Amino acid sequence: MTVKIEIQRGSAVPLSRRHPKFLGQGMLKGMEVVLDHWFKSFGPKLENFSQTAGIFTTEYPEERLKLAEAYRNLPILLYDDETGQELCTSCLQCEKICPPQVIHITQTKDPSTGKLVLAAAEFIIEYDACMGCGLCAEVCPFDSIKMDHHYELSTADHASLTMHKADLLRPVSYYQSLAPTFWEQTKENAYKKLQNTVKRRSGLLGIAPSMVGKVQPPETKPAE
Amino acid sequence: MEIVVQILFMLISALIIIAALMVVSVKNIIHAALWLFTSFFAVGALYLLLEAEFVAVIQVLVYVGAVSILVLFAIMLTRHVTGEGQNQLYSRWWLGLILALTLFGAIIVPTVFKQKWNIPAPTVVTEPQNAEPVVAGVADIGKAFMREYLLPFEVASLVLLVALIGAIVVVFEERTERRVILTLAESWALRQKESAKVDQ
Amino acid sequence: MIEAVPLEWILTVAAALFCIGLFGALSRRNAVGILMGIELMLNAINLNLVAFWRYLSPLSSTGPVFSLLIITIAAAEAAVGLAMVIAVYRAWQTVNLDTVDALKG
Amino acid sequence: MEALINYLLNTALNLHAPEWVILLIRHLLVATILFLVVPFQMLLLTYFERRVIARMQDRVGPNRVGWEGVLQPIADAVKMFTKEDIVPAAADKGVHLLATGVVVVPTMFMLSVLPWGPGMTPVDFETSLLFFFAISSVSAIGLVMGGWSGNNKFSLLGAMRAVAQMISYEMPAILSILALVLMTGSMSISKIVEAQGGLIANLTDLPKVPDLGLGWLLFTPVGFLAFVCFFISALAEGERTPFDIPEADSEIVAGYMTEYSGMKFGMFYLAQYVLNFALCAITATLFFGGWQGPGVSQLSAMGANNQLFSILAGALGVVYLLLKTYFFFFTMVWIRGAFPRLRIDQLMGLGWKFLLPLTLVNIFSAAIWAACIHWGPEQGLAFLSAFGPWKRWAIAFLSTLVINLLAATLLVRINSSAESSMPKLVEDQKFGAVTLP
Repeated sequence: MTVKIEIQRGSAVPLSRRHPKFLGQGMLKGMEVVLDHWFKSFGPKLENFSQTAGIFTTEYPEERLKLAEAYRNLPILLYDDETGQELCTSCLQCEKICPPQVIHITQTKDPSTGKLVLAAAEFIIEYDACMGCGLCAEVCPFDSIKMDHHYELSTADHASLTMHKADLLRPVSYYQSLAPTFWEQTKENAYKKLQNTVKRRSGLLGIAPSMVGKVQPPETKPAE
Repeated sequence: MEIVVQILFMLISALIIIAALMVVSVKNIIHAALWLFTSFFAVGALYLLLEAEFVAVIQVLVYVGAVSILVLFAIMLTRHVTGEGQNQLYSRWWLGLILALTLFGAIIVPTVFKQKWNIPAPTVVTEPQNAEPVVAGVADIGKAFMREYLLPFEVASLVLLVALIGAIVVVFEERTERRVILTLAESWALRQKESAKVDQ
Repeated sequence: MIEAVPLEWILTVAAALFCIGLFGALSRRNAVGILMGIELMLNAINLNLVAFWRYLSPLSSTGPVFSLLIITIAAAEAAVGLAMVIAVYRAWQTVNLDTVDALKG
Repeated sequence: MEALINYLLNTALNLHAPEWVILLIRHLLVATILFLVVPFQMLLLTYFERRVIARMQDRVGPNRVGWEGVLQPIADAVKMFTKEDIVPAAADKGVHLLATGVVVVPTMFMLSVLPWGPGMTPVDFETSLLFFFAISSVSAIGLVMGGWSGNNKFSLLGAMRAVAQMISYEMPAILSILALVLMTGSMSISKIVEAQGGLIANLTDLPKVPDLGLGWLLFTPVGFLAFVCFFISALAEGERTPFDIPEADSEIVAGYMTEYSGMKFGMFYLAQYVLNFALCAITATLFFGGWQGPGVSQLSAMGANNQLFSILAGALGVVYLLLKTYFFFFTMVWIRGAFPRLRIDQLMGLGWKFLLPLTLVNIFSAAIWAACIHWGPEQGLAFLSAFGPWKRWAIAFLSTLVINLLAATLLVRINSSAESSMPKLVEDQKFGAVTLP
């Protein structure tokens, strides 16, 4: 007779152990369970957690678990695939909110006019001190900073963990492949804002360095 | 072959004597105990050389396996008495030394130098397979215990029983209360029981 | 093969072992040390018995039987003796027998 | 083998070596082979145990070094060798070093009296069974030495636990073996193995059964009870779970091994695995016929004419022995996977209150067995010789079965009623949990 006892985290099910018919019956039963697991471990691998037998080990370098969409590791910057325009406008919100203060942004000035342009000239994140809290991605009004799923960052070269803008930039399609539903929700808003931003950029300013030469620079806006 | 056996004998007896000397002379009592087992083990090896297999095995089983462990336990249960740094001998230890040396002389001189041991000629090693065994084996010892030495055997078993009970009685320490450590399930059940009593 | 070794040699070793044990039993202060000396003496006697048996009457099993009985007694003695040592330690907090002299007149 | 060495030295090389040189070379050769077997077995056993226990816990186990991880133990050994050897400053250095040797050497001696195949016992003498257990108890001193010399409370506690456990479980182990000695009338391991030819009943009891090498002592009531008692004791002596109290790593770090590092730690590890191997092998040898198995005796009978067949018989015997040994090691791992660790009072209670009386009763029924099978008018039991061997065997089987069953039931009753003076756990109808009366 089993009775469920409700406790705080889930429920405990105490099993009724009837009186053993002979000495050592319970021990034999326990050994049987263990042997059963041993036999089943040669069978198919355990796929979901409702199964109770079968090997559940993920042999890491060859096999990887599928990461959840909301998984976040360290921040990256996005740019548009087609036009190569960065989403970042160097509004400095992320730099201000960053708890360990590892984000350093230099704003772009138009070389001809000397005015500020809505684009980052340099965008540095010190990955070695970043704690992956995701506040920068939360606060970014232009959906420019997103959290990456890439986690194999170990290196013997400490300096290489200071990521510059060129290291941080990823195309939007990359983020879309990581988190399609999230991107679906913000896509419209992000592109609208990007279009507004692009209007206030000129020439090659704000175009991801890897895309320079591959895309046409937007038409220079009419002089006012 | 003879010289090999002689060298072997020399080595084993040197080990016995040196180990025994260390037993009575080292300051650390645990080291003394360890030397004692070395001596026991070497005596066992000498028994093997004397073709007393069963006695040798029993020597290892009882002395090395049991008595030695008992001695070590006794030393470790009496803490702070490993005795390094303090004198391990009585102030009049030289009396004991003189007595021991005199006894050694008194034993050795008449037995080894005066007595002519009437030892039969060595038995020939190359014997036919089905010949009588040269020495008494385990089966003979067992038969002896069950026939002519039955009374000593029984008395020895009685002595062992008395020693067992005596040792327990001497060391037994009466505790004022016996503590039972309960498992989680047991204590939970106990608490349930007690609260039920209170409710009534 | 033991015929290569004369009986006197073994007797000498046994006598030396006995005397060393006697010295230990007489002059050690530590009760455990005294017990160890006694064990050495018992071993020496066993050695003598086995040696005599091997040289003089190897076909009878008297020698091993006697030495086995002695081993039994030695084990019993060790058990009781060490129990007493522990009892003494409990009462006196020492095992040096020259301080345990309550029965001295 | 002696003939071969004799031929090589005296005939081929013409050295006129005396007999003892040949004997010495022969023993040295055998010893070398045994010493090579030991580390190899240990490496194999560690790998085997880790893989099996991993599978039982739904893991994979080490599978990275080499094919399926077979080179893992070698990698571990390299790690052991290259580690720094740290000796505590307050340690007794000499004893600390010697302890490793005192622990390892006796376990190696244990392998020297095992019959590996028909006529393949390295050292065969009358009391080899007793020697096996006598020498195994020597390593207890090494444990105390190691535990005491480290000057560490954990190691001393571990050593005390280990020795108390070893001493108290040596009694049921040796007593359960004595029953077999009574049945077979020999204290030599090789003789006990040889007595186990046959089918269900062995050849000494029933000379007419076909010899398939399956007359294991396990198939008698006495042998079965002795096997159960002995295997439990073997688990305790080898410090295997559920009796791994001496090195309970969740309580006292690593027990007597706490103050050891590098290769010295490795030596303790080696000793433990070799001891386990030896215990498994002796279980297989005494109760499961050792090298006996279908075909071995036939092959060695053919070996009288052709040397090749006796070599084949030896190889087959070694294979049978190793298979049985590894089966028992698997059982040890299996038990480790299934049961939690005992408390020390439970351990002592099991040993002294249950196993010891049971083995004593078993010796009694072994005496009855021996009387039924072997005795006759000489011992004043003339009426027994009137029965045929089958009838005598049946009488022996039934009477010992009844005695052993009665003894076991009675002891279980006594032990469970002795528990009732302690707070007893009774099943609760409502919760199915336990309550105290």
